[in-house]
Amino acid sequence: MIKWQKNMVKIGALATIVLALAGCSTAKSNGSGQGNNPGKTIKIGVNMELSGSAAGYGQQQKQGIQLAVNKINKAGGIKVGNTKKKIQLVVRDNKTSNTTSASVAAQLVNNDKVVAVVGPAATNAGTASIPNMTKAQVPSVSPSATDPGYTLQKNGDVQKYIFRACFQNNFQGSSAAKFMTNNLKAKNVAILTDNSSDYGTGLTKAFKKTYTGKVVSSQTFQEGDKDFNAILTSLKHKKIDAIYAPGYYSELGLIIKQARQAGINVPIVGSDGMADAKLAKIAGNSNTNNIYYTTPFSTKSGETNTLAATFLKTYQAKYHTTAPTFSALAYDSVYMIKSAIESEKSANSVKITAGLAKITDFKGVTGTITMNKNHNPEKSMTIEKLTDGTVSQAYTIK
Amino acid sequence: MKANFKYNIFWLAVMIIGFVAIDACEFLGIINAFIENMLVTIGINIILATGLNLIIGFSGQFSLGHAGFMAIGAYATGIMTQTIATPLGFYLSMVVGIVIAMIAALIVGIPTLRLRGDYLAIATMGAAEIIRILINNLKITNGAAGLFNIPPLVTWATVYVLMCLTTIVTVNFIHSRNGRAIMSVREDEIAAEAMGINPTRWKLAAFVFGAGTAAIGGSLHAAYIQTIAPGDFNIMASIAILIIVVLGGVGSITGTFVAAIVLGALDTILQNFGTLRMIIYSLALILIMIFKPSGLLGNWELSFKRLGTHQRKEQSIHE
Amino acid sequence: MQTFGQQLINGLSLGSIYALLALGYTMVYGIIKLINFAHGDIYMLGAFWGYYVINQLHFNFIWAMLSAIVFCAILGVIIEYFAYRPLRHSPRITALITAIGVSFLLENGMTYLFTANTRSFPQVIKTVTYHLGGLRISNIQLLILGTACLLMLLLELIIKRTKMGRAMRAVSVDPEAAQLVGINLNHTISFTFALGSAMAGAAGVLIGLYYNSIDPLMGMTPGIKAFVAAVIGGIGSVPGASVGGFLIGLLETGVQAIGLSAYKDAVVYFVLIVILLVLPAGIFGKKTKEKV
Amino acid sequence: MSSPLLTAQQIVKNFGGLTAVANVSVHFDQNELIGLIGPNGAGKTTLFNLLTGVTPVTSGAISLYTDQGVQSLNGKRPAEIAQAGLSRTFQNIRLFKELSVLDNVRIAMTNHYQEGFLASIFRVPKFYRTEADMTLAAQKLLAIFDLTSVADQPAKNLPYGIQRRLEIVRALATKPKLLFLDEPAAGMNPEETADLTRLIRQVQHDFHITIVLIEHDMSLVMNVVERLYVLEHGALLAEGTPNEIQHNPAVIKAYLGDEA
Repeated sequence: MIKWQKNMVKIGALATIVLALAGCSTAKSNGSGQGNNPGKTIKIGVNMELSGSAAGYGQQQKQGIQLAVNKINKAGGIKVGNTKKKIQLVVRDNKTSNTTSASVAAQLVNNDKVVAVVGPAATNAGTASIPNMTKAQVPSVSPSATDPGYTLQKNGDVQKYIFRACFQNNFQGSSAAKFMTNNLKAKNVAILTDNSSDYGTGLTKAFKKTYTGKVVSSQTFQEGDKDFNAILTSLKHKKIDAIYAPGYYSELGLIIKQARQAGINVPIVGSDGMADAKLAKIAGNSNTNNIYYTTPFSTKSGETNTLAATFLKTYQAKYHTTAPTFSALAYDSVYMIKSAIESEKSANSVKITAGLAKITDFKGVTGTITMNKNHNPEKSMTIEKLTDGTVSQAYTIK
Repeated sequence: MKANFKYNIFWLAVMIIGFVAIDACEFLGIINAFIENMLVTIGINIILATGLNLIIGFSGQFSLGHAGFMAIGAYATGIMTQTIATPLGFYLSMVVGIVIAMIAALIVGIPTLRLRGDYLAIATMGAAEIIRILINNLKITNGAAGLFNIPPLVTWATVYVLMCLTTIVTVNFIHSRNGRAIMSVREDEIAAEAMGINPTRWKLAAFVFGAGTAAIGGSLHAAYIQTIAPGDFNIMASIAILIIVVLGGVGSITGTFVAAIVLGALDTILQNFGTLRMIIYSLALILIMIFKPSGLLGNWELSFKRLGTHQRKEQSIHE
Repeated sequence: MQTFGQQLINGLSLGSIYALLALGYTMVYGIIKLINFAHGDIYMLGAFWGYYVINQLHFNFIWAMLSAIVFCAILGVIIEYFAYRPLRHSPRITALITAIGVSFLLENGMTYLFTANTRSFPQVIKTVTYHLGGLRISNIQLLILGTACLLMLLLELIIKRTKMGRAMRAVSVDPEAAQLVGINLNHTISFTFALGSAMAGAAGVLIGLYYNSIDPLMGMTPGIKAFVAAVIGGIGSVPGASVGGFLIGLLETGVQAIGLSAYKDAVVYFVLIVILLVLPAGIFGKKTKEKV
Repeated sequence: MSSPLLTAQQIVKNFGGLTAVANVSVHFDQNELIGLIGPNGAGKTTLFNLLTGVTPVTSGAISLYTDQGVQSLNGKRPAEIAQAGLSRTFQNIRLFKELSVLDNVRIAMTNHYQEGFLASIFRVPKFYRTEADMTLAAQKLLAIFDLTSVADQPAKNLPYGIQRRLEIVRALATKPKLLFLDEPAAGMNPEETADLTRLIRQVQHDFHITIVLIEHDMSLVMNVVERLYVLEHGALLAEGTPNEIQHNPAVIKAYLGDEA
């Protein structure tokens, strides 16, 4: 028994050492705090969903990024002060996993020493990368993280190193609500939400907040669902003037198809996740009537925006399809970084961050962008109408 | 007793040396945020897989719902540390997570644990999915958007210490009357029952214990990654933990360690292969299973006791 | 009433899809007790095969389907030969992990080769919607329903009436004893995989045509649901798989019809657990009691 | 006569339409050695299963006489019945194959050494003491039956005869009042059977327990038992001393009919 007590003392001593060491590791300060600097080239990281459930969207964004980088490099690179430096892309797959996204972010900023990151596509993967981006003082621009809180800290302050190129949900959701009341005169609507990510649920929340008419029915679906007949049949005999369905084109295409086949012909309004030529391909052109969606990027905008026109043309030439919104947003993300480097005359990551925060009247494919204090781009929104599978009309919303 | 104590000190020394080594590497800059991320992921996976190995390897119950209990721990931490953003708050939330996960395991386990083999697997998978869908539709969990900006209350050291603690507790549990009773149920339920061992009770004990450790893993995950969403805890997440257990060797805690480290390192290295990463990963998985069907270590266990068998004789003489 | 009738049609048509997939699961499980996780991915490959032969080689629907059946059957045999056969005497959990590995490989291999983008399936049969007293049903829904029933009968016949079917039943009861009476184990198991995968191939083309949308991950969710269907029906039983499939289809439809779409999967899993508690071997499963 | 230990009154077991055990009444007394014989399919093992709770009885009463009075075993789970003092071996050996011989015995002692969950997890000194006591008791038991040399081996590695012996040791480790042995000599050669005969006598003598034995080997049965029950087609055919049974015409008829 006495021996046992003696040993207890020994354990106690060891435990004290362990705790002291633990303290030592946490007390260690975190580097000098100057961010990453470029070498011969400007290294830009891509933290993207290239496999897993969001891979379809991630791959489209990667295409947009590559298009932008090729174009910049062909013109000699980015002007940093007096020299021109080419961009070197470091593309890494985060598997649509939040844990991996954090790891990819750490690798990009610590090992690859990139000066800026484009991505991730989804809000959750994005927020998982924030701690590592912030620690290394490297900015990231997400082409499609739409949660209003994405660029904000818990106390409401802005996340210093986090930017996005897309609209946040509140703006799109409330715009859709206003549009449905004012333009479509819809008094009774049904809502069909993609319930598998923040995107659909966030838009629905914002929509419900603004919409003044009556929400007759609010139903949800999951990403990967293919059969919506049950929900649509239950809506058929309800008196509804329109359907608000925030989600992505893969599911929305099927909803449109099955709704029209079931004889539901009311307008269906969605969000920029629908803005893809594949929507009409999946739904079938003859079914794609009376479809509206909010989008920052109109394929019609080529008529007024020359940048968009060239983008659409080069994209078509390279990938043989009409450029989807995700590619356009990712394309703009790269150019926003370029613009920040040029205005700050430095490709140091902290400087780029400052440059990104100061972006004003940046001419992009998805519109003229001004970064507001919460790192959300302010740009005009378009609502497109599809008739027989093609854009027949575009409404601009300020 | 003296001999037992010697082994315990030995293990303690191993743990301290491990800690000091990581700490030194961190201090010297050999371990940067990226490697640390990998190590923490491995540590959390070890906690999760050790608990699952107890259920699958030692009690012989095929559970496919581990991620559901992990989710409970993660959300307990995610929600509670929003208001109590202190280390104490974290530990409190972890305890709450463990308790809720254990209660959930009781509710799930009491009816389902009488099922056998694959039927149990599919039932536990269903239960975990029900947990995830509830989280996906609740207000307090912020639905599909999940929780982010969770305060960073966990360092690699916390994960390391908790990994050691859960492993010690689990191994102690296995190497006791309790563990033997659990293994007897795995070996032969009817015979165990004839020896006065209530199979349902012991299966449930292992299941609930495993759920508790899963909750610990979940809490650490939430506080380290600082972002959680229902999608993190789907069927594929349960399968990822199962893969570690089977790859290491069902019934070998040492194997779980080895597999978690091998897979963690593999996953990190494959990060350099872009879109090929998952293809290489799946090929590696198939090949390891074909050439090492009983896992990397089978049911072999690292034991200092066995390394010094002469000491065992000495011990029995003393007794 | 009309809505109810329409929902019944919706449920049956969704159920026929699950049933088609569950048949393949149940056969493979019945014979080597392996949860063939890759089954859903073989279905995906069947759909992609249909997509390519119709688009590139301009096959008509019948040929596309037949060739997909042959393609998937061969694929199933190959997968069994390389990935599962070496593990026949290993713990079953090892084979399960290998099956998961094969599933990952097929999903990610296809993502790598053909990108993760959703594709629209060529509409080789024009959708015609029939109106029957206010109810709508399309020719493709009828086609799927018909095929599911036909394949089920065919399977039942093969298993109950042919020599190979007898061999399959023998192997499923006792592989060792079956070998002793001169049954070639390898051939029988290969045949089972061919048959199961062929059904997945047929399902791939049919469902691709019906929904007009295919992608490399399309097999994941239906695969798991179909497995649940097979378990509910009593895994190993052909009629059980069909009944399970239809049950899940009707259940999902019913839950969505009453406005609980957010909980549709939760309800399915809940019913699964309840059924297993009442009937531990599923609806048509045989109860086995251990002899003491 | 000594006082009764276990009685079964008019127990019936139906499987579907089939009556496996019909109206059987038996009583086993303190420190008695009883044989249960009968042709194959007579319902001997089923009777064991009914008495040990593996299968529930359709009707009838099973009562255990303890110091605290009479206790009904109807509807009790096998584990509870085992804890009440009934232990058994199995016709087709059911050892914990992957576990060591020592562990097989220690598992059977589970209910007699309360360690406490927390004590085992935190390895307080009490845990080591209990564990040492338990191991010592198990080792003593193994020594009595000459199994010390194989204590660390997995049970599956033992030869058949030793496995049978280990099963008996394991059953004894639960400290039973009544031990059921289901064909302990099955598959043994005459020499091993002779050993077993000695063993059973020794167990009864050293442990002061009641032993009920199902056996086909008549030399063994007639040698060791004090009293016999004969079952046929699920019903009790005869009861008596070995001598009485050997001269019972009904039994002779049943056996000759069976073996002819």
